Amino acid sequence: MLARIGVASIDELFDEIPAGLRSDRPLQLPPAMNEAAVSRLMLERSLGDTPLLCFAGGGAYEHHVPATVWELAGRGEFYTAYTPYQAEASQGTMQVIYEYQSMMCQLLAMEVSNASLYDGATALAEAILMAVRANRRSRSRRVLLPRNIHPVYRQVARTLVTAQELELVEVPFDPATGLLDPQTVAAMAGEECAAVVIPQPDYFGGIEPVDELVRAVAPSGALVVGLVNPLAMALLRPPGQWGGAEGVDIACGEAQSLGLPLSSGGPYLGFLCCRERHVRQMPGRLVGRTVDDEGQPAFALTLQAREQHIRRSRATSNICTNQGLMMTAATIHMALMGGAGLRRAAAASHRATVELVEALTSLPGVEPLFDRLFFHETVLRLPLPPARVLEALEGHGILGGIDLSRAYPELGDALLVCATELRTGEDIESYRCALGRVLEQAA
Amino acid sequence: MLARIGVASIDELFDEIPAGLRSDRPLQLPPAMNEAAVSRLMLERSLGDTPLLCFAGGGAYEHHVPATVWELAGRGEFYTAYTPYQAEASQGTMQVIYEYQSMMCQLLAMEVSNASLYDGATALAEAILMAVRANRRSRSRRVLLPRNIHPVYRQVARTLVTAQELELVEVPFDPATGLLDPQTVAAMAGEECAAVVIPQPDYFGGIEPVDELVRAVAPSGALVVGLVNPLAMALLRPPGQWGGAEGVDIACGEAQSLGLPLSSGGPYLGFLCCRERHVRQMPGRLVGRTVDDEGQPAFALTLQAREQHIRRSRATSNICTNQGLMMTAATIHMALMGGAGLRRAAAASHRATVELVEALTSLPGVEPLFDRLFFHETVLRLPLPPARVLEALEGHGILGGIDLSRAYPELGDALLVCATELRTGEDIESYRCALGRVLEQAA
Amino acid sequence: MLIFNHSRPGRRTAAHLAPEVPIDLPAGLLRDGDPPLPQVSELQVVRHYTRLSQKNFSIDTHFYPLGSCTMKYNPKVCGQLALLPGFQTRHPERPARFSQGFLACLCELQGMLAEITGMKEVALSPMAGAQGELAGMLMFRAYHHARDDRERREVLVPDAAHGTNPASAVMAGFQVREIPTDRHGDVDLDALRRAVGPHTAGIMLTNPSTLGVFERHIAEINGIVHAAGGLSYYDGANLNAILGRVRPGEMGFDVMHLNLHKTFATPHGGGGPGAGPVAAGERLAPFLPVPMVGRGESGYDWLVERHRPQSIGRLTTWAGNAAVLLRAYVYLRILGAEGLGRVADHAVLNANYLLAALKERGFTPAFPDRRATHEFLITLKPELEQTGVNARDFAKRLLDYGFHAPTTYFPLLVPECFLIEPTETESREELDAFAEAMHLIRREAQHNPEKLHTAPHKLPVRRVDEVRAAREPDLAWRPR
Amino acid sequence: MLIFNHSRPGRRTAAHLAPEVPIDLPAGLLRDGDPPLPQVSELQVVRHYTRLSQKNFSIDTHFYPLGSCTMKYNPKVCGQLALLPGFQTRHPERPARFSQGFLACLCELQGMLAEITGMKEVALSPMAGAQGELAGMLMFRAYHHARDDRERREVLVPDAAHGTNPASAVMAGFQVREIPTDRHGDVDLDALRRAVGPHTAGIMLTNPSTLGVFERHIAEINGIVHAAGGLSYYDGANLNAILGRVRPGEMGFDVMHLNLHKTFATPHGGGGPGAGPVAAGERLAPFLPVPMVGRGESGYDWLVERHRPQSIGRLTTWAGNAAVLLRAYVYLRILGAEGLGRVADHAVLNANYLLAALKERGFTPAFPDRRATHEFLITLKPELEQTGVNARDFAKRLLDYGFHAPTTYFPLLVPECFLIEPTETESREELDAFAEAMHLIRREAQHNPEKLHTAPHKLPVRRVDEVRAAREPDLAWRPR
Ligand SMILES: Cc1ncc(COP(=O)(O)O)c(C=O)c1O
Ligand SMILES: Cc1ncc(COP(=O)(O)O)c(C=O)c1O
Repeated sequence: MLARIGVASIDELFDEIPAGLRSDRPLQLPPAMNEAAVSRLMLERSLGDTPLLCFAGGGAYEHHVPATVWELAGRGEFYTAYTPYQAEASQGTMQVIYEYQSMMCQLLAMEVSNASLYDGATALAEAILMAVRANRRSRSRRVLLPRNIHPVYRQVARTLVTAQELELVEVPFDPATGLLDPQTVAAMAGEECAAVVIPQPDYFGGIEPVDELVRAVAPSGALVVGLVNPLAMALLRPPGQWGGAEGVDIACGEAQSLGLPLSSGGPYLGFLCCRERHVRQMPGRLVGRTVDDEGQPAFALTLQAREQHIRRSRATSNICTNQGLMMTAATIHMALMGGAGLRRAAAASHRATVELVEALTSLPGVEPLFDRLFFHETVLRLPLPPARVLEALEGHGILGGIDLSRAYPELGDALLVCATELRTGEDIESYRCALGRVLEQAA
Repeated sequence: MLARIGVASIDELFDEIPAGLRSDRPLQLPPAMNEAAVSRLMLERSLGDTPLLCFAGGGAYEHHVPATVWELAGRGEFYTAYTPYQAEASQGTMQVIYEYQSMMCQLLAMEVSNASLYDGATALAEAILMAVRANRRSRSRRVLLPRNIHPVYRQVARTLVTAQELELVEVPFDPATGLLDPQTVAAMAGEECAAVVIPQPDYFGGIEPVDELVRAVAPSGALVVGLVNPLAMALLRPPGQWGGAEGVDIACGEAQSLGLPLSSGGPYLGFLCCRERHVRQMPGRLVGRTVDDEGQPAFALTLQAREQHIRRSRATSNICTNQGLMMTAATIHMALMGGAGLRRAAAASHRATVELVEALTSLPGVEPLFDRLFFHETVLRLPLPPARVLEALEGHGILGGIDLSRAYPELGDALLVCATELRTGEDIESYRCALGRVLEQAA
Repeated sequence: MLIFNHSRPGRRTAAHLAPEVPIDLPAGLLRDGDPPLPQVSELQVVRHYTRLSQKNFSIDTHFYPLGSCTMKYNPKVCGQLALLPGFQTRHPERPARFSQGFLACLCELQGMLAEITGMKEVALSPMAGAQGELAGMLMFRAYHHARDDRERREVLVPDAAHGTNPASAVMAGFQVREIPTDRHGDVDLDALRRAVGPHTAGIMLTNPSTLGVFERHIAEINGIVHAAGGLSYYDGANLNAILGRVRPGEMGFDVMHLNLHKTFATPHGGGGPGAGPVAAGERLAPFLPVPMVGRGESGYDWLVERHRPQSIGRLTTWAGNAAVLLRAYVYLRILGAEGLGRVADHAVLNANYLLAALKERGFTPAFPDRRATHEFLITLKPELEQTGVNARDFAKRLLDYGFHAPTTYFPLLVPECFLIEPTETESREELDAFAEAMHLIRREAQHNPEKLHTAPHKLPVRRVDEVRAAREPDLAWRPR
Repeated sequence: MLIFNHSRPGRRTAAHLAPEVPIDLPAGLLRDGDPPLPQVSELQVVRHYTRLSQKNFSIDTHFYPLGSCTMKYNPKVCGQLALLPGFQTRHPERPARFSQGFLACLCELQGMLAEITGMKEVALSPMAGAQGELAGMLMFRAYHHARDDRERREVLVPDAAHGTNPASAVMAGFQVREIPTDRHGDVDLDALRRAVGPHTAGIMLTNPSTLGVFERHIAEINGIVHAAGGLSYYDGANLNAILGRVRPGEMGFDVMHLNLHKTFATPHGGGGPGAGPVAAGERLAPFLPVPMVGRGESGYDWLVERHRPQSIGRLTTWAGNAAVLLRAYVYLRILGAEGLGRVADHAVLNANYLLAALKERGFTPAFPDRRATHEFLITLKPELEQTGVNARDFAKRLLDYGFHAPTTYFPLLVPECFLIEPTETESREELDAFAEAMHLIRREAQHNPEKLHTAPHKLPVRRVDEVRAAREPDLAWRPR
């Protein structure tokens, strides 16, 4: 091959690199291992940490994922293809995206969905940026962001939007219920404001009065961004129907609960839906149904003038690579589960959490922190600092939830607990026993 | 659908079943579980038993299987297809079979390979039946079967061939070496005999003097059946070359070591190769290369007149369903590893076993039972009954080998140990330490 | 292009190589150089076999109504759980007390299959249906020999039987005597009566028979054979049709096999593997092959020769195709009794529906007065006579329409036949589409028969020359 | 046919349903009925998506020389190990002391990437290249603000840059100023000198540039920008070309990102996911995003805001695309330093070889006097002028020949261009076949241009009407 190129050595192919730039020492990396050795290493690393029975949620949920989902999503033709820029050679991926867009619209009762964003936190940030662009009329750069949204989502939103000189204003929650108060929201939205974010459920698992909240925002002219758990929307009223037929302007969130494993936090799947009238402010990819030269149905990337590869510095976002494979898995998951399957998983998760709360609050000193309905997680007050309790529970093989005392010092010794449809009565009983023992030993 | 058929109920579709035959009670089975619940059950069952570091062989070996093997063999198009009876719709499977046949011929230096048999034991039985058919000239129904072949293989052969009134005559091994003695074999073959089975390596891991053995059989006119570990044949001289260019008539065995997981003993992969002149006595499927109507290369099942679906009671065997998927995996495995990869895995396994023997025989009372070369397993004499030692080793997380005292009482406290290329120096050291402790405690 | 054609000397993937080690063996024992296998990159392997896979029809891609084969969809979860690392890495010589989870599954599977078949005991080890049959025939033999009845050398097999039946009987040392089928598709009872005698070891009966109908004279058949001192074997490969409706043990059969790779969630793998457990009633249970699994005080354990002294012995090195058995176990736990009943109901419903749809379109059932079971036979003799287009041409043309062909020219009794088994997992829309394709092909046969004689036209290859394959066998690539 | 078209009311797979439970929530909160998702069987899902997958070109099936995308083959083992159950079932809130195996991988990966880039520290969390860029731009901003230098509002971006560069700079609140390329494909230094000033926050440089050449003035560029008080960012998406040859940190860059989904074993997934770790030198390291991983006395632990007070903060909810990071870790352990060097050597060898093969066949390099790096540009302007067949037609016709098209019409500076990146994992035979196909297509262009204007002809669809897609957007199926 060198002869055909007309060089004597591979080194010669690098002759345009100025001498002064070349690295003067070889890379210092661990020596190469063969596949067998690295397999053993990784197996040991993955098994080194004892398994824990999971009662933690907080944005990442252990649901059942049918075996079929990843057997199909894991096909080489899906996961070793590129972004479908070459339409004719990518009809498989494109149709999957179109079906994903369609299913998300059905699930959330929205009109348009993009083909994915990185994760829930960045989807929220993009939704906020989009809302401000879409509400140019209001000329405001203020956005209301409730305090009962995932604390890291709020941090990510801040990191991503403040450079563009948006102002994020925190909306307090009612300390008795953990919920947003429509009157407070109405008042805050009343002062010049481009958009309001409304979660469902909120970070504490609470079911928000979304109808009242949407109606409270309406007079201000601010756009409404719904931040939702899409699985919950199989049971609860979807954002497209909040506050009347009109619903929210934008819906966004994290779709990990639609067929993605916990996987230490990623890759997950950010989603973003909107009303048709806002589509030109949508970030990310869109696939449209069209025809080919012979009039047969075909799919194509479309409205690309919003995107960085066409619009460069005037694009709606810098996103390019997204979460395509996760979107594929979620599409297959939704198709397999159907509406009934998702609804039942949601309902069973709710039910398990009701039972969990009953079981745990039967212990002395453990009580619900908020008085309101919840979806599949909620906050308990403990008689001890949650960090201590969680550490002791881990000794019993239980991941007992999420300590809220750092993110929400005002809540005291608060623990966020979650049970999905996978938590059986026995699991809940194990948790109750372990917690009982932990509290006794501490007493 | 019922209306179109013209019945009122599904029950009516069963109306031809005479009333007296119908079952009068519903099936008593455990209640249906959903996928999530059965997944949890199976995970618990699969994890319930502590993992053991494996030094057992005896016909099933823990080798590394590249991740690619099963990612490809596990594609739905391979594993949900039927036997390729409909040629045009099965070219994928057929070409894989043709490539498998070719690779087995290359590896074993044989001329023809079938498309698989159930496992090593039944492959041996089929090879014996085939040899007797192929050696009709000899008119003998006596076959020499060495005692240093896997004891269960011998049992299976007995179960399968004695009904057809073949006589299996046991050939003793030399107690000092565990090997066959060419002179003994020559003498036994000399008395009227249709075929002789020669193992390489033998059940004890010993490397047999195959050239001498083949030459010893030659004068008798008996056919030679080589029973081999195909991975060993990447290092040792293959059966097609034993005793000169001519080699054996039939080669058979178990190909689990070509990319198949241990999987509790199955499904594995029986293989059978032969000389061209014996092909019409071959049991099992064969694929041939041919052309289609346009003269393009194509593949087809061929010489089917040997098989039960054509020949019925006069078929060479009753085999129908075989081990197609395992054959696919083995083909991919051989392609990935190449000759060099297989040879190196074989060589490293040999090396590891040499080190294992050195390490273990450094302990007092542990010594090699046989004086001869071995491939990747061998027999040690222990100072205690192997059953006791093995049980104690399991407490240290080690599967220490196979107790030979039941199958070969004449060997005393004999243990068959094996190390593949996956056993590291540390693994071997763990075994040595554990065995040291076990022996001390017993002393 | 063969994988060998991609080979270039020295090409290899380092990650697949164990370290090079010194070899202390004498050169005379070693082979000359590496075996001449392909030398290709991992990418070449992936691309080659991925593309090959795409040339196949399969359940995951096509409707596959191959009669007698039960090409149904098997839930993916069954395979996934059978391959859990704890099962997959288990060495077969691992002792029972460290294998309780695995043995529990096998033991419960034995019990569930006994319940389903109405038999007393089940042995799981046979690795396919044919091996199950062989086990059954060896059990016939062992039973008669145990009673010192050595003259029973003949096994009766209906002429419609699957080829494995006579072949298995012969492997077990019997002679085979064919029993004809009457014109309704049932066994000819008079012929059977004439055939039995003191030489009769027993009968092998497939039900539903390969003609796609339920054998209506089972009680009489078993009566005749038993009265003659023979035993009766039930070929249970077609169990899909009778689950929860009849139990062979209750119908008087002595022993049977099941094909787990048809009824119980193992896809066919392009040829296998399968599993063919044998189930036996009171009389024959002691002769079942070992190993089996039992449950004692210290947990589950293997039952071997010393526990079952009358056993015919071993057919497999270990417990048979273990992963296939685990699949079946998962499948049964998912379905439960009700789900299993639905399998049979829908298998039979789909077959009868498709038969009705084809009849409406003028196709000719082989047994017009019979119900379909899980499958049915049509004959294309009228089409052949009218257009010159035969069953083979129809079959090849169906491929162009995106359907795998039904089983053709089997059983041999019916000319130009299609044995069609839609299975319970196909949708009504798929059945309608198939019937419609048959109709369109017949139209083509009338107007353009040539197109059918040369079909298929849209597959990776045109019609394959099988005659040449047999006349000039090219069975392996060889380096030039 | 959409999956929705297979839907029939009430069709479902029981095994996927959680038990029906009573719901204690007020009806007003609940949605009316189940969401209208498809109601299909598992088989229908399997067949539908299996068939869809077969409509894709992919690395596993086709040569995919898409410039700027590094469509190389990634060892299957990387994915398999990243998905080991212990990793896959780990909840992200699981505490560090129970996650030592996972954190060890991340910590070592940080170290290896720092070594490869010649940077001081690495943060792994950005979820794609664009997010890495954004992190880098936010770090520019944080650095200048930390020095109370608030007037630096401008980021310089060469005109050949990938679209994400200007878009990321804008998202970080900067204005973008384009710097032209000179006719040899290097940055125009005079223009750069004119552009810098007290308003300059820094420059974003892609190297090798998207023109497929190594930027020869890196030392001067960094000198000019740094002298003006600006910072320099290295877009490391094309790292495949320089591994082991140069290190951006040693070349004077302050911060950079890497695309793990190009260079480090994550296939592109039909659009993602990826990972875009950021690596920073001395000056900018304190500003890296959190979380990072550190190793202390009690083992590995997360480094968060309180450990890294100057951090720009969080870009991700947890540690980013963890499974992608594990893939990269496995890949690096398999390759080691030598293997990584081979990656770059063969990527560059293959590109130069293919360029030579195309030149021999008369195709026109965009920069004839330059070496190819891991990719190169040709222009089909002569072919367009001679035959009326444009780059798009060539691209579509390549699909018929079984090759994915190179990147077309990018970068915008070169007319009718193909950006061709063969990658290190393709064989010489594949490169020869591609060059030959290009040659044959040019011949077709001369004799039958119409065939090319209407290509592709052998794909699941003919040429797709993208104009209509944009003019009449149909973005979601709706029930009628
Ligand atoms: C009726 C019948 N009996 C027996 C068999 C033989 O089973 P196997 O192929 O598993 O050996 C089959 C299937 O092939 C069959 O359809
Ligand atoms: C040169 C260059 N920079 C940046 C990017 C953006 O990376 P990503 O798509 O991961 O956001 C890409 C690739 O798409 C690229 O090629």
